[in-house]
Amino acid sequence: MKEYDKKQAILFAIIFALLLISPNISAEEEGPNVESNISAIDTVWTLIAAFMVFLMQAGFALLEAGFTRAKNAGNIMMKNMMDFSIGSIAYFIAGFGIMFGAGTAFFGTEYLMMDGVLNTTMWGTIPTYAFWIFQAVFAATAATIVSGAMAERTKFIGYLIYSFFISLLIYPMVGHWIWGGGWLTTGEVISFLADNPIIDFAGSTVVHSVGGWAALAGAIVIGPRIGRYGKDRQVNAIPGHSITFAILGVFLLWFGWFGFNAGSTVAGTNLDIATIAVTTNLAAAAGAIMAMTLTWIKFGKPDVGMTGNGIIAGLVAITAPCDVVSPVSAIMIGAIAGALVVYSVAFFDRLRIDDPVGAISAHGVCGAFGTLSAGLFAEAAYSGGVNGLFFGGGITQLLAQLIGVVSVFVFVFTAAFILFKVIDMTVGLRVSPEEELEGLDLGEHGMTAYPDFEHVYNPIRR
Amino acid sequence: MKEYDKKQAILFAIIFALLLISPNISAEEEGPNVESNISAIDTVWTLIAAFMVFLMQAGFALLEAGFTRAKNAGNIMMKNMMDFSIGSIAYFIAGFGIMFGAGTAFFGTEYLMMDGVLNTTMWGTIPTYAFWIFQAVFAATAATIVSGAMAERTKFIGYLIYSFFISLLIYPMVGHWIWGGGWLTTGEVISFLADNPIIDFAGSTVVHSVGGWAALAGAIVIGPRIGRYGKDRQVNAIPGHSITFAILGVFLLWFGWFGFNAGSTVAGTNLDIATIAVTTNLAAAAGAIMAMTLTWIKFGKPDVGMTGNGIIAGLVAITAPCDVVSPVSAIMIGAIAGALVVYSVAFFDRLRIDDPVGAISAHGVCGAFGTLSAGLFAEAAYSGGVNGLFFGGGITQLLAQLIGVVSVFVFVFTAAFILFKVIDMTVGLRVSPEEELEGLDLGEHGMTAYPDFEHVYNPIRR
Amino acid sequence: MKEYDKKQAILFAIIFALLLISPNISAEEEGPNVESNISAIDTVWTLIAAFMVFLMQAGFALLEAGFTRAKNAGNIMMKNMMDFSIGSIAYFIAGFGIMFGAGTAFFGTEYLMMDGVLNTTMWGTIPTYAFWIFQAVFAATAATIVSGAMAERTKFIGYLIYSFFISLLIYPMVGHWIWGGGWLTTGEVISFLADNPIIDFAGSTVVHSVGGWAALAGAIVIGPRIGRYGKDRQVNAIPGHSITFAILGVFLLWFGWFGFNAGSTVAGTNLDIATIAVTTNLAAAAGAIMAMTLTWIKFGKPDVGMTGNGIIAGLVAITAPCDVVSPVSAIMIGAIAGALVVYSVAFFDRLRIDDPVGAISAHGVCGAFGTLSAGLFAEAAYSGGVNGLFFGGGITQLLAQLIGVVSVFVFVFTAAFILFKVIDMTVGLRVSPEEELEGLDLGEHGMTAYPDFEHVYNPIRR
Amino acid sequence: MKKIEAIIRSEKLDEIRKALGDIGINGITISEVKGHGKQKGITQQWRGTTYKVDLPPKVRIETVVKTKEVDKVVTTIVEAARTDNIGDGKIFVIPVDEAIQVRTGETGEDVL
Amino acid sequence: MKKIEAIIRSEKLDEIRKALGDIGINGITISEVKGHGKQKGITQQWRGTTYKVDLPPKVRIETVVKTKEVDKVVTTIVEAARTDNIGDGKIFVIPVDEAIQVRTGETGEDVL
Amino acid sequence: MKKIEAIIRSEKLDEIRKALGDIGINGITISEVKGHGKQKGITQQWRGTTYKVDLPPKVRIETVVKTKEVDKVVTTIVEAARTDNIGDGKIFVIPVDEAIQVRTGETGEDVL
Ligand SMILES: Nc1ncnc2c1ncn2[C@@H]1O[C@H](COP(=O)(O)OP(=O)(O)O)[C@@H](O)[C@H]1O
Ligand SMILES: Nc1ncnc2c1ncn2[C@@H]1O[C@H](COP(=O)(O)OP(=O)(O)O)[C@@H](O)[C@H]1O
Ligand SMILES: Nc1ncnc2c1ncn2[C@@H]1O[C@H](COP(=O)(O)OP(=O)(O)O)[C@@H](O)[C@H]1O
Repeated sequence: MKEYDKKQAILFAIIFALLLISPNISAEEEGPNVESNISAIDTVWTLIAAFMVFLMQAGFALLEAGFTRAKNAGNIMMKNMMDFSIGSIAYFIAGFGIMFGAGTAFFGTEYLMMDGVLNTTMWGTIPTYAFWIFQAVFAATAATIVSGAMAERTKFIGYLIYSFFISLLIYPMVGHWIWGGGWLTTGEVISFLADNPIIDFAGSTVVHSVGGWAALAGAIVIGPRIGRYGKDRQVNAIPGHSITFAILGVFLLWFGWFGFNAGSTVAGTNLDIATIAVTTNLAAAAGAIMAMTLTWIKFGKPDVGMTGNGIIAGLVAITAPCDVVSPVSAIMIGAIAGALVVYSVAFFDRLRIDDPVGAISAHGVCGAFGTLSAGLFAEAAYSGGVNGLFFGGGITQLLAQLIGVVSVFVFVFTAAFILFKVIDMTVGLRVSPEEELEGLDLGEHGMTAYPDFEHVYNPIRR
Repeated sequence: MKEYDKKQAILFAIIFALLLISPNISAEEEGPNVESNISAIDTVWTLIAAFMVFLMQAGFALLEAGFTRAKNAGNIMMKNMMDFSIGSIAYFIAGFGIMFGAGTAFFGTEYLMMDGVLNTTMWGTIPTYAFWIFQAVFAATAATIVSGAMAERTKFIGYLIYSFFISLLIYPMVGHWIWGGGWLTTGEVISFLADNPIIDFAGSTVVHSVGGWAALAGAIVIGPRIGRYGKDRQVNAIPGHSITFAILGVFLLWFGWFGFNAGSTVAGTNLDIATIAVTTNLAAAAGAIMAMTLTWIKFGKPDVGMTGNGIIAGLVAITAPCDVVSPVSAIMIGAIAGALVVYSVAFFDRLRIDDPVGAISAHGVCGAFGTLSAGLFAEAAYSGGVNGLFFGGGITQLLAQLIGVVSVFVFVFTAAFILFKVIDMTVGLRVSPEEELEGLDLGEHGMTAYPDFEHVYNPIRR
Repeated sequence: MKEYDKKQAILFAIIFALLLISPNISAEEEGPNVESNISAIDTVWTLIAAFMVFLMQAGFALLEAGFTRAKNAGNIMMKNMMDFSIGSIAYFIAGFGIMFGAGTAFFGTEYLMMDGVLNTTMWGTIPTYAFWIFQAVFAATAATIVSGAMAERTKFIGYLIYSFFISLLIYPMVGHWIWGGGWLTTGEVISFLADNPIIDFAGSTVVHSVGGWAALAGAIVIGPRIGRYGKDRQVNAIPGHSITFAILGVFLLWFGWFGFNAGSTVAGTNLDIATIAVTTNLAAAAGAIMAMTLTWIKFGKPDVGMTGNGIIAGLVAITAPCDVVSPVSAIMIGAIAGALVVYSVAFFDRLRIDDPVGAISAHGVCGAFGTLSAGLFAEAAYSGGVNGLFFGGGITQLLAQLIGVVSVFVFVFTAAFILFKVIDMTVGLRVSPEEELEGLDLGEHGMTAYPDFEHVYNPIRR
Repeated sequence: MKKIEAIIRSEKLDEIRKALGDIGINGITISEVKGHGKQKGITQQWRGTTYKVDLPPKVRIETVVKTKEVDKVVTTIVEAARTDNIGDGKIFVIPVDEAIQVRTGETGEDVL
Repeated sequence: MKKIEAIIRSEKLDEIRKALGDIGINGITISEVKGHGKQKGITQQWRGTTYKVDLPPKVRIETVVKTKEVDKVVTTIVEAARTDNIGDGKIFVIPVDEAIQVRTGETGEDVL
Repeated sequence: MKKIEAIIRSEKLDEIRKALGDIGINGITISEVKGHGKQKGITQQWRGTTYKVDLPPKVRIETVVKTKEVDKVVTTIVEAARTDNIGDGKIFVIPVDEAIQVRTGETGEDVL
């Protein structure tokens, strides 16, 4: 080996070493390396999580169908297919751009039709398209929540129009505020928020409260189902047609939620995903136990449907703080949510706001509570800095959370209210009383869901 | 440090650098490294995708059961368990070898009982067994498609025999032609194909058309269900017994399809998986919207079951071109498929070919269209070279696609036709009219699916 | 370039090279590297597998609900939600610590409330929390098995208490013996086992037999359902209310089982996961074929429900040996299990032990057989050393397996028997005959599962 | 004693039961039936094929009453069940020879 | 007026309805029943246990007709329902005192 | 001929059928009904709201028998159906003019 060779060799080794040490330079041209594997791991993780979140659509469909009457089951399955389909297209056209595009503090203005994103990445590691599909299934989740609260009386065409606009505009705007670099995480509007950006890891507010408050507006505008409320605070039960479908829906939702929360790292190389899976699971379990216990005490027997709602409540609540709280706190948060949903369902019935599946309570109320709970239970060891009120952090973070909760409520409720009113005044929001009595399957789709079975005429239950 | 040491060090660094740069040498002996991680990522991805595709079996089972009458539900669930079970064994014995083994241009002749594949890999990175399970669930998909088209009248024993042979022979042969290095991607038979191999990324033709055309042969040989067609082109509706099960099936299929298409990279390190997930999703959504709209226009009300078919149609069509077209093209392809399925279902009814779930239309027709669409919509930016007719590539690729579509149709239809005829002439393909009227659950399995419910005698609907 | 520089460069290259070659040193401080990617891959794999196993809860719920009468469906869904919820909390409090904590040969004594495990790892690569969630879903599987065997007559409060204790104590103790470094894999009690530790890769014994033997104790203590057995060995059929739900449950279980077995590597970088997926799948398929064939011969028609049981049997049996046997052996094991379950179900009915879903046979008996089968079919090429009886290894390993099977049976049966007796004598284990006749949905939860459908009074079938 | 069989719209069941309760009729038996008199069928669709369901579901109320109560009961049902549209239903009066109460074995009009 | 109750095979329902329509009988009520006369049960199996369902499902057609039409209606049903096998069913003729049309309140044979 | 309509507890069906078989009654028709006499409803709950299902499900057994057998049949049913609790059910005896066996076209008491 000549000196010349030696020098070359040394040079080579140096370059190579540098290459590996500052890996960002290398990725594209160099073929496989540690960095490209990180990309792959993060992409695989994000995609699988997205697929799991997609399956929540089936969960929502079954929960809603199971909790309502057989005569509307076909309409409910149809709504759940279509809100996802229409939402996907709307989110592709402009929703994603409004949410994640650069723009103003209130909405983004990039990515129309996802133009030019091929071969670009987001957050450094995953392809923009991987991020899109993950966000698209989130958008569809927000949209589908409303379906349940307005079930058994909403005109199908009206529901389609609503679906389009929540996925195109309302959800993306809120998303922009919190996840897209908008005003709730910067100081542009309220400077306090610059130092204390709202924490909403996987979307208790961005997704669930948005869905929940839109559901509230919808349920108010459309009014209760025929026979739901009698005189003098009389609430009549309208039992659902299949508890088996409903609880299968709960299981599918719980399954998908692991993708929803842990997937929100959009990085499998972020090992927080393990802690998030644990907090998510424990909050759901605690929500179930609490809802079961409370219904047992209140009504004398443990209620199956409400226990299912307790699980959803726990999951919704832990969604915001899932990566900033300890597992023990997650149990607390889940349990409180499980209690909240029981009382909240009764509360809205008191107000004669008819929500057949409890969506307003589970997603709106528990979503708000979950967001606040990040300000209460956050612990530096988990959050990487922020402490909540109960862990010596004072009320600073809680305040930020509260600002987020309130502003999202005001915006979404107002926007959805206007949207539903406009739909009502144009194509119409509610089917005729005759159609409602005979079932939307017949009226909207000319079909019956279970033609081989003898049906019972179910009188309103008092 | 002496000169000697220095030399050694340099040598060492060089070797090491070389080792990393030409990574194929290293994998086995060296312990974990970038390459072994690539293997792991690809294997994890391929396996999870395979598991998701497995779940499509449940989707197919529910779709078929939901779209048919309660009196046959047990038989349908049984067929779906057994075609997967028998198919798995048949594909293990020889199917895989016929498909992927070296051999002739028409079939492979290796891998009998998967002998000797332990610790071998395929495509450089994943264990052969990982590839096998991924391919086995694909084979089972092709097999199970036929079940729906022949539902409510096929003798169980005949169905089992069919299952065995499609998984052992028919499907693997077509697979060999397109994915196993057979004549449709080499120039052995038609030299033109050597330069323009057929594009069928995830199997619109290999899987879905094979299933669809076998279904066509089966439906023709077995004839329509009693009462399905009246005089003078009269088509009588035979509504399915549970739209809820059927649409749950659609959701499970959609979920599994992400694994089907994106998983077909058999490599999580191939970041095209993100684009594929997006094109897959958008095509399904567009299929739903188009089928819904068309039924709304044609029949006055949006049809739930047909919208579900529209989703399947979109998914089937995008399967071939999912990695060579843009998301916008995917929307087009899905929409066209959604329209096709509506007209195709009506068309086959005109021909008095009775297909209770629309499998021939959704898988056969839309599979053919999807394969052709790769020749229409391919874009170099996505496909890495090939452009379709609409993107300036002329008709070259379209021609290749057409050759593939036609030859697979001719082979599968003929082979399946013979198979069903032989079954018919030996063990019998169709149950007796009495058994058909009273239901296959009773006749074939001595059971009823829902003994706790009062059933309605459903007269044929006109 | 001066000599000095050269020397530095060489030094640098050496250090760097060493760094990569002995990777254990680097992980924490260095930022992303091969090792951290291994952690990520293993964590992603373990978590996704855990989520899939979670979905088995839905599978168990549907299998049980489908195999029993409509009047108990709500209660069954409720039990399945609650055993997972309560089990999660119990396993969090102390179950995991008893199972995996250091301690005695019989139980561990660490990890109370999972205190202090944040940022720790297990097996070197995955976060302790990732391991916890994977183990928690396993614990819940053992717990839920019992539900089916005691269905349609167990008091809800009694079931909750049982759930808590099996997840807190009984299951974790057995787990400790085999997976937690307890006496069945060390020589502390029987020195023979030090050299021949019992093989139970994914838990045929740890999970399934534990569930199955507890189910046996429960079914004995609680007694058969009213009308199940007549005089003179008369066994009356009590058909389930929905074969569609039941077989959907089977599909979900099969899907989840891929996570159960392959996930048990808790490492995606262990490419054995591919072989495990294959053995798992083939055993299930063989179980189905065998159970179908046998029922066809025995009863004249192939039985749908029992074929579903055959799949479960095959899956349970392959769980222990899934990574030590060849695919061909897996087919054998699955087939034997599929036969076993058919005869075992008949056997327990002969003993008048009433098990509505066949859980004792599928999980207890086939779990024991599966554990033994590792001692029969193990092959060094797969197991990395051990050969079973049929592959020239003699009876050594079989003996170890037998010791495991017997000791777990004795312990679990006794402990569960005592637990159920105590529950029976305190809060009561069985509902009143009136409640049983009218259905537990009404008695325990004040509801009916399908209020929109006309129900048939199903007399006991002879 | 007479058995009054009324075949009515499902939606009217609650109202009729209330009306019967108000005039002191407690014993009733209800079953789901299908049928048609002069009412036309409903058109439905299934995956692209339309068809008529010409046996719309109805509810049948049966109540055995004392002979002297028949008119009152019939009038009450007619009033409660009427919507003046086709499909309102029919009422049939059928003679009953005897009624027996299982619990006590008693017979006669008093057990009703 | 008479009520004709025919308990028949489900598969024969369409045919009978058509036959009744042809002789001008429109008002019918249909319900699902189970029962047995001299017909034997069907043997079924469930996860390894066989059992007899000795109450095969049947359809009951009820039609109230003018007394003078009874024979014609019975003959029509018998012809349409007959397969000459065990399980063909039975027909019962039951006296009806009165029929009332809810929509109009009209009574008598003309409302049928 | 008389038709005996017994509305009984579902759980008692097996016993009654056996008892009827023992005294030689084979032809029966069974249907699912709901109803109430003096029995109170069952309280249920659904996601936090309680309600009364005041139409508990019952089974109706109908058997047309020779007039001279009526008493025996009624007594048999009463004995088998009785639990001495509210909700045991009622039996009605209704005149039947004619019975026809579809398979043979035969009429009269002998076809029962
Ligand atoms: N002659 C009859 N015999 C038996 N049932 C009848 C008769 N006429 C009517 N019904 C029953 O009464 C129901 C309502 O009848 P009706 O109000 O006359 O219908 P429409 O308004 O179409 O004439 C029908 O669905 C049928 O079940
Ligand atoms: N005496 C009877 N009383 C009431 N219902 C009867 C009587 N005899 C027969 N049935 C009803 O008629 C149906 C058919 O009876 P039938 O044709 O006599 O049966 P089989 O052919 O077995 O004798 C039975 O399922 C039953 O519902
Ligand atoms: N007068 C009646 N007319 C018609 N059906 C009746 C009458 N009385 C009772 N029934 C039927 O008999 C069933 C049982 O009645 P019964 O035993 O009297 O109930 P209870 O014990 O509450 O009085 C009721 O559910 C109802 O279907």
